[in-house]
Amino acid sequence: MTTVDDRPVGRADRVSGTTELLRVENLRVSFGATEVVGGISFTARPGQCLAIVGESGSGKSVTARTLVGLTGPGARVSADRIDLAGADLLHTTERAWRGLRGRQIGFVLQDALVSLDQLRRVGDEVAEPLKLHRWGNRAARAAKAVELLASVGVPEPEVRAQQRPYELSGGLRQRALIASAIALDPPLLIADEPTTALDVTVQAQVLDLLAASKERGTSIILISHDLSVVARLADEVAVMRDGHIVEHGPAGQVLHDPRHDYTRMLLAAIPSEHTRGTRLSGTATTVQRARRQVDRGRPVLEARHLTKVFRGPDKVDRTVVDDVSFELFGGETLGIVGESGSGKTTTARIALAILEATSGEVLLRGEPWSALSTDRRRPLRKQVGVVYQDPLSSFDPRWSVGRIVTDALATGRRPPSSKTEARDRAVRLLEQVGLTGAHLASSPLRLSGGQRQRVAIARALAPEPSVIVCDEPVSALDVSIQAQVLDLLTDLQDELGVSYLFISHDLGVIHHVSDRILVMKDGRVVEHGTATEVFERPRHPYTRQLLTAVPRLGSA
Amino acid sequence: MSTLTVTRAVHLPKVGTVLSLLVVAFVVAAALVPGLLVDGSPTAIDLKSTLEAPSWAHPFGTDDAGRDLFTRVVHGARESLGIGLGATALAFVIAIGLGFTAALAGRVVDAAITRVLEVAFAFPALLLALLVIAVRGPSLATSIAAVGIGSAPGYARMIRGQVLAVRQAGFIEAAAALGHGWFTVIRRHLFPNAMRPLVAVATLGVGQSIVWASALSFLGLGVAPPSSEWGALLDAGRLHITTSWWLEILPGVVIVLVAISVTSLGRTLQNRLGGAAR
Amino acid sequence: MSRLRRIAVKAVTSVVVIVAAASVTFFAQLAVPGDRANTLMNLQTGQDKKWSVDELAPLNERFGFDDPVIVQYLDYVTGLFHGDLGTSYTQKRPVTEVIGGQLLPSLTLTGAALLVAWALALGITLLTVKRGRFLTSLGTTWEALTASLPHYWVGVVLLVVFAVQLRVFPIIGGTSALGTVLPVLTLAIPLAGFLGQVTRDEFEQVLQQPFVTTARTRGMSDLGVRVQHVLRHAILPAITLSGWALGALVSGAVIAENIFGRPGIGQVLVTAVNTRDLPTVSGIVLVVAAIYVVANLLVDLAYAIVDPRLRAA
Amino acid sequence: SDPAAGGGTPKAGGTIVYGHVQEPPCIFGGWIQQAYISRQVLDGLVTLAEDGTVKPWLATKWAVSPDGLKYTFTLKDGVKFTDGTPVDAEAVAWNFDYWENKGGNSTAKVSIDPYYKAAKAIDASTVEIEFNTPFPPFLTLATQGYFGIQSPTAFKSRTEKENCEKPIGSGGFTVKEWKHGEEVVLAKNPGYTSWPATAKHEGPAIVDEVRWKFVADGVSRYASLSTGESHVVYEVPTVNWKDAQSRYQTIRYITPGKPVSFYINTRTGPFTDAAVRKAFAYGADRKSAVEAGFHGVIPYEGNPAVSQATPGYNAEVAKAYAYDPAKANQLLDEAGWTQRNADKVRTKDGKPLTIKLVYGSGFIFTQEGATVLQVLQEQWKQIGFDIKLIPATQAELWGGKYTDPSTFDATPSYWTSPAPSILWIVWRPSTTEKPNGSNRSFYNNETLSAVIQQANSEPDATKANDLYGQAQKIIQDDAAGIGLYTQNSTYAVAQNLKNVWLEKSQGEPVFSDAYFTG
Ligand SMILES: Nc1ncnc2c1ncn2[C@@H]1O[C@H](COP(=O)(O)OP(=O)(O)OP(=O)(O)O)[C@@H](O)[C@H]1O
Ligand SMILES: Nc1ncnc2c1ncn2[C@@H]1O[C@H](COP(=O)(O)OP(=O)(O)OP(=O)(O)O)[C@@H](O)[C@H]1O
Ligand SMILES: [Mg+2]
Ligand SMILES: [Mg+2]
Repeated sequence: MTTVDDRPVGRADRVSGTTELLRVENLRVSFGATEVVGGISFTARPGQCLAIVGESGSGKSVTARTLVGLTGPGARVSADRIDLAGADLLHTTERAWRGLRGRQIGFVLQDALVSLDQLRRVGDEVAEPLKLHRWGNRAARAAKAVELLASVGVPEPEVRAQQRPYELSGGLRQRALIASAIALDPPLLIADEPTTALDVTVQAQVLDLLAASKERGTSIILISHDLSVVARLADEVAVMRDGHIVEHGPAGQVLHDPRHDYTRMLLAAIPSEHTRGTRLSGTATTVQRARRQVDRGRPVLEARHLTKVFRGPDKVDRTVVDDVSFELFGGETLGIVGESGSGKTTTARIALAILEATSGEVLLRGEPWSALSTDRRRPLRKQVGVVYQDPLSSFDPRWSVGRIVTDALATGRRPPSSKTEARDRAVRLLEQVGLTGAHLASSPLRLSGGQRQRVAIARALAPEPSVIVCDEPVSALDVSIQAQVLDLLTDLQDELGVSYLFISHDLGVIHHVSDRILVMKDGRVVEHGTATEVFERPRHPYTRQLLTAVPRLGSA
Repeated sequence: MSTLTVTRAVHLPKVGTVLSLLVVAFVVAAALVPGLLVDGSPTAIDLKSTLEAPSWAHPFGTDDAGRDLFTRVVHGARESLGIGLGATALAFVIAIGLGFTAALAGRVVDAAITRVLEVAFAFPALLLALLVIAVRGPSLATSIAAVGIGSAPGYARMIRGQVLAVRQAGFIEAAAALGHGWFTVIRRHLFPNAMRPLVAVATLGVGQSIVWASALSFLGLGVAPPSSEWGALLDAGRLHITTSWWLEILPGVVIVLVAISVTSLGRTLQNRLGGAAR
Repeated sequence: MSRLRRIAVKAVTSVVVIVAAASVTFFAQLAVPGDRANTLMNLQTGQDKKWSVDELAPLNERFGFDDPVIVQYLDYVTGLFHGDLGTSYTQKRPVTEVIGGQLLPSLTLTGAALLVAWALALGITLLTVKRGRFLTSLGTTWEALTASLPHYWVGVVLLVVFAVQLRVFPIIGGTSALGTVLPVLTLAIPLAGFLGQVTRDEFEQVLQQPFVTTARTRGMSDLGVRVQHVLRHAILPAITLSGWALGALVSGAVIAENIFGRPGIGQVLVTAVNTRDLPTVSGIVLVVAAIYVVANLLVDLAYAIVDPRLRAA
Repeated sequence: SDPAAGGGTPKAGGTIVYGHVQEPPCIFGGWIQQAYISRQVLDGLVTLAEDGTVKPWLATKWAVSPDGLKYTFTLKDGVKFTDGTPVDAEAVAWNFDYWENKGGNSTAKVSIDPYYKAAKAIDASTVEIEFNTPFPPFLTLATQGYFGIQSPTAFKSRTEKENCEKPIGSGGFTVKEWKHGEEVVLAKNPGYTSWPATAKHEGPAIVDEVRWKFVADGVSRYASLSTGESHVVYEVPTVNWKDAQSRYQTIRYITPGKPVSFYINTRTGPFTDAAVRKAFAYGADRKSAVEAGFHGVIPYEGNPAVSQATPGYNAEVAKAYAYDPAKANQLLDEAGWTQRNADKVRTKDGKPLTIKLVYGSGFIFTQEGATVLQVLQEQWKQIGFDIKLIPATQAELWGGKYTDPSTFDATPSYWTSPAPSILWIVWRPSTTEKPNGSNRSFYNNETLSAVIQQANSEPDATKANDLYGQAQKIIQDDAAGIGLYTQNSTYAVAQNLKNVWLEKSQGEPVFSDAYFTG
């Protein structure tokens, strides 16, 4: 049995870039018969950041968890070598692991928003590693927790320490989680998708925080599916795919001069200002498409001074949408961008006439739409389709793909007259979105994320609408799948001339797809203009702030 | 979305599920065609062989009228199971009515029904049973009514919660956005999805109803003799426990076995279907 | 201010619930066929015949059975608001007194049963959730088994084994501490199985929560995780159920009281329904409803202590 | 007499724990459950000896006027109620007035009802009870617990509740405390002077206390004896009787009065035909059924009118209708119930021979009794009766659900009484002017009525019993009732407790002579 020295490695040892803190050789992890990590090797050095990137399911989190001995029940782990500061981690007892976790290795879990115990005070959560490793007395730990919260940039740390996680915003929670991970100043910090759930501005702050930690000599392993996030922090990047590292090298080289096709594909799939009017998926080469026609006549959908006030459980009124107006023309894409909670979804639901506005109205082709009675509106619904962020929850879990699509066909402009016709048209729709008739019988539960979103799009198209409201249609998808779906949407627009009201918090995506853009903040439209105007000559300070916060590959 | 969580760990070992299935199959067979399992009459008396301990001839022994207890247990399955199913069905009919109305008919109605349910909860179930029996007299139908009405409020509250949850689901909004009428949405999406997790709850309810009904019999308020409804057997066996143990213990074991089997099947089902409704 | 208002609203609705429960009982009993005076007369004589109008006249006169129903009801409700639950037809005592004497034993029994059930359920959950195949199936099997046990059967078996055969506990111990053990177990064992199942479900789910993994990544031991993090979350559904369980225990108590010859309102209830002692039945329902309401307030309180999220809402 | 008549070395003091079954709503009243306890607290005027003769108690002697209409009782000197009020003629007269005219005890009232006229104090120690018609059974009836004498002072000065919970008498015990739902604690009356002539010792009770516990569950009740938690238990489950006989002192008391027998509805339904009633009587082996159900402990009673413990019992009558299925079938065939339906039930004009048999479940009929009914049901089925057993709850039965002739065809019940005059209570014709709700066979037979009335007023006991015998024969011959078994009380007494005895008229246990042995 190897004994592991559980004193943190001294500051002096942390000479940036030279010594190895962690060495992993030929790590393999399998669950039952399936191997999810297939022999990977990497090293981590003090004061350096190793980024592991890759698509969902590529084995990033499993790798990370293995490094703290928490791979999961039923996992089989083997490696030629896993050393941490010279100590062998491969043959470590559970007891010894406990000494290492939190002290030698700080770990920031992927699901930041639910990684703190909701029932305990934030301060206690932050101080827990201190307590577990017998650091100081109660009072000292409490003081230290406040200090840690302050150090990760949490405002009013004394107050926050007394609050519970649900009383904190996502960004604050993420920071508290990081504070807890670095409480004992471990030499190695593993951060698994630390920014995924955050708004861009908050994301930037968290990345800065990690960068500061790196400056102090901590070795960071950063895990992300988002290459642009990684670009900001990483010294070295390892690209994972199906449990293998397909490319590994200095950040600048991997991000700007990728060797492997897969890495290239990933990079090409990132939507941004450069990708406007190009395809993101398929081939690595960019193909210029024919520009579609925008009909600037009468707007297809027009919102006039929409305001929505919600009364909260505390009986306080909140104006969630505040005097929002817009026009959407035929064949056009209007992007709405803004932080979480800025009122985007609410606006979309009002536009769909699913939610009644407190004041203001929505016109469809110049005719009343939101003002109609439910019964009068029902026949017009076929003109407005919708694609949601979470396709799965928008499908009745008991229904097959075929039923979902034929049901939508039946509500459309040309309801199918027979079963065979319905079937044929459903198959055609599926083919249009890149699926096949074979998917008719499947349950959406068994489809991949991208396939599900395609079904959702097929359903939206079935009634042959002139407008489709897309509420974060790609936010839940991997970058490569996101690319396919965005391409599909633009292709369909070119082909059918539908208009999109496209909502996203991702500026890259918005920039990529939109003709015109609305920027929302706190329910208000703060900026409004063509994509070029908004991105290149932002007038409102908030827009500028957003734009600077966006992680870019170029910054690496 | 709770209705969409699909996978949950299955608790009972597989063996348990298989055994449960066997027990349930046996009982269902007993209820449908008791003649298949035993050939005598459950009421055939034989005053020459009273109170005989279990033996090959009488696997569960005989009672003080010389009736074969095993035959009686097998023949009692129909009524016991009937009570379990009947009471659960009745409870669900009432509960669906109340639950859906409360969840869908607006704030005022919801508040009213919620209050009614609260009163119903505050009402001891036993008293309800006693009152029903006082009104109708003890019988099979009364037992079903008493147990059914007694368990309805619990289900009603669950259904209400379930409907409210499913109502929030994306697919409900999606269906409305497609232009379907409210009634269609209820019929095609809301109802089936709200009720789906309750299939398991209903299964659990059957087991509990059997136990409950037998408690009524135990208080002497059950089905009229010479029925061999299991609770009635227990009631009859009670005085014998120190002298002829089998008369009390064996029917009890049968009730427990059936209840545990139905319950564990219900839980397995619940785990399969996902999302327990509370 | 709004907090005060909320408490006031809660108090008013509670009173409404309680009075409504008693009123429903009042009318339900009037709906029971058969004549109250006739029942009383038979009760006084131990007969089961039909008495003549003349013979029943004094009783009808005395208890006002001939008055219009609405007058009887208003009399009753007016009494309620003066703290007067009426006088038992049969026992000739105020209902408050009839119930008062029996309330404590019943509360002791149900309260203790609830506590014991909790202790059993928590102990077994902590020891057996996800502790390897053997322990886990032992735990689940035990819970499934006990949750399916009929109260009365448990009672009879406990009585025969522990009181009659082993003589560890008294058979007719009444309200003595030792005599309370078996009745409490009779009620607690099935309830423990039930609470255990609920807690186990939740426990398993919580064990898979990211914050549990987070705690482990800080170096916390398995037991530490279970006790300091998971348990608190896992008991929430069981807390919610406890309010309901207390109501159910009242019904179960009748059976335990019956078997162990223990005083309690359950016994009084059965007798009162049988003898059509309307004020007593309504009174008991009123008291049980009040207990239920109070229990649920306590449950809310306990829930808020364990889960501060509710306090915020 | 000798205080140690029961044997062993007596020990003074101690507490007897007695396990009873049902808890009455009040201690004094007209239900037998009340008589059981009030017997401990209240003394009667007279008591019944083993041989059936009436013996002195509070009354030292009495005389009957030649016309049989006046009874003059001379009271024992110096007896005081436990509240200090003297037990004098005024008090006794007040009690009679209370029972008969103030609704004080409906059972006492119904026993002597049409005959009683008035009671009055002649002087302090002489009381006179006057009757409308001669009624010799009066003395015997007055030995029942319902005729316990209470202190009028206490009664008038206290609340209804106090009178209900703690009646004041001159008996061997006083009610110390009633823990409702659990027990009544009886304390020895140290100043007791008025023991009956039948007492086994003279003087106050030997034990200090009797804890009269209510233990509804038979298993618990009987088992509590074996653990020493109780010393006497009532209603030993018949399955345990043999065991009890081998381990304890046992007492079995056959209750006089109407045994547990079926009232047969002679007004509507199939039983309006006497032949069908007789077929019903022949059609089941009632004797074997009773033996099976009660495990041989409780005797079969073939006489539907009075039990074998009742004076004037006609043993010949009891032998009628011995099990004879052939005879039963023949009777039914003759009566026109010749067809059988798919369930082998006899039919006549297409109507099945269905009998609604209503019985009080749980309180009149225990599980053991229910077994008897099920055995009978099975046997009746063999000869083509379709018997519907209808268990009735106490609430239903007492509420009068099954009083209308349309609601039942047969219903079993009993009525304890030390005198055959019970026949009058039960079989008195029911007329619109004078309805008799107790005549649940709806059997109005003028001859029977005349014979019973004659018997009730016949001063010569032999002649009276002869007439009562005739009445029993009429009932039996017409199958207006069908006998089943005797109502019994069984007791088991711990070996170290002696001299627990049952008074004769109703089988109430007497604890004032009992003592523990060392
Ligand atoms: N405990 C487990 N049991 C079985 N399979 C598992 C387990 N944990 C992970 N896997 C599987 O291992 C593979 C890799 O999972 P992992 O969580 O490492 O992916 P990831 O790269 O972190 O993806 P994401 O970006 O979605 O977080 C997946 O196919 C996953 O289903
Ligand atoms: N039904 C509702 N009742 C009360 N408040 C609501 C309701 N729906 C939304 N809100 C509130 O309105 C605000 C705006 O919500 P909305 O969903 O429109 O934001 P969003 O911009 O779509 O955010 P995200 O990017 O997180 O989806 C939020 O603060 C939300 O809590
Ligand atoms: Mg991951
Ligand atoms: Mg949104």
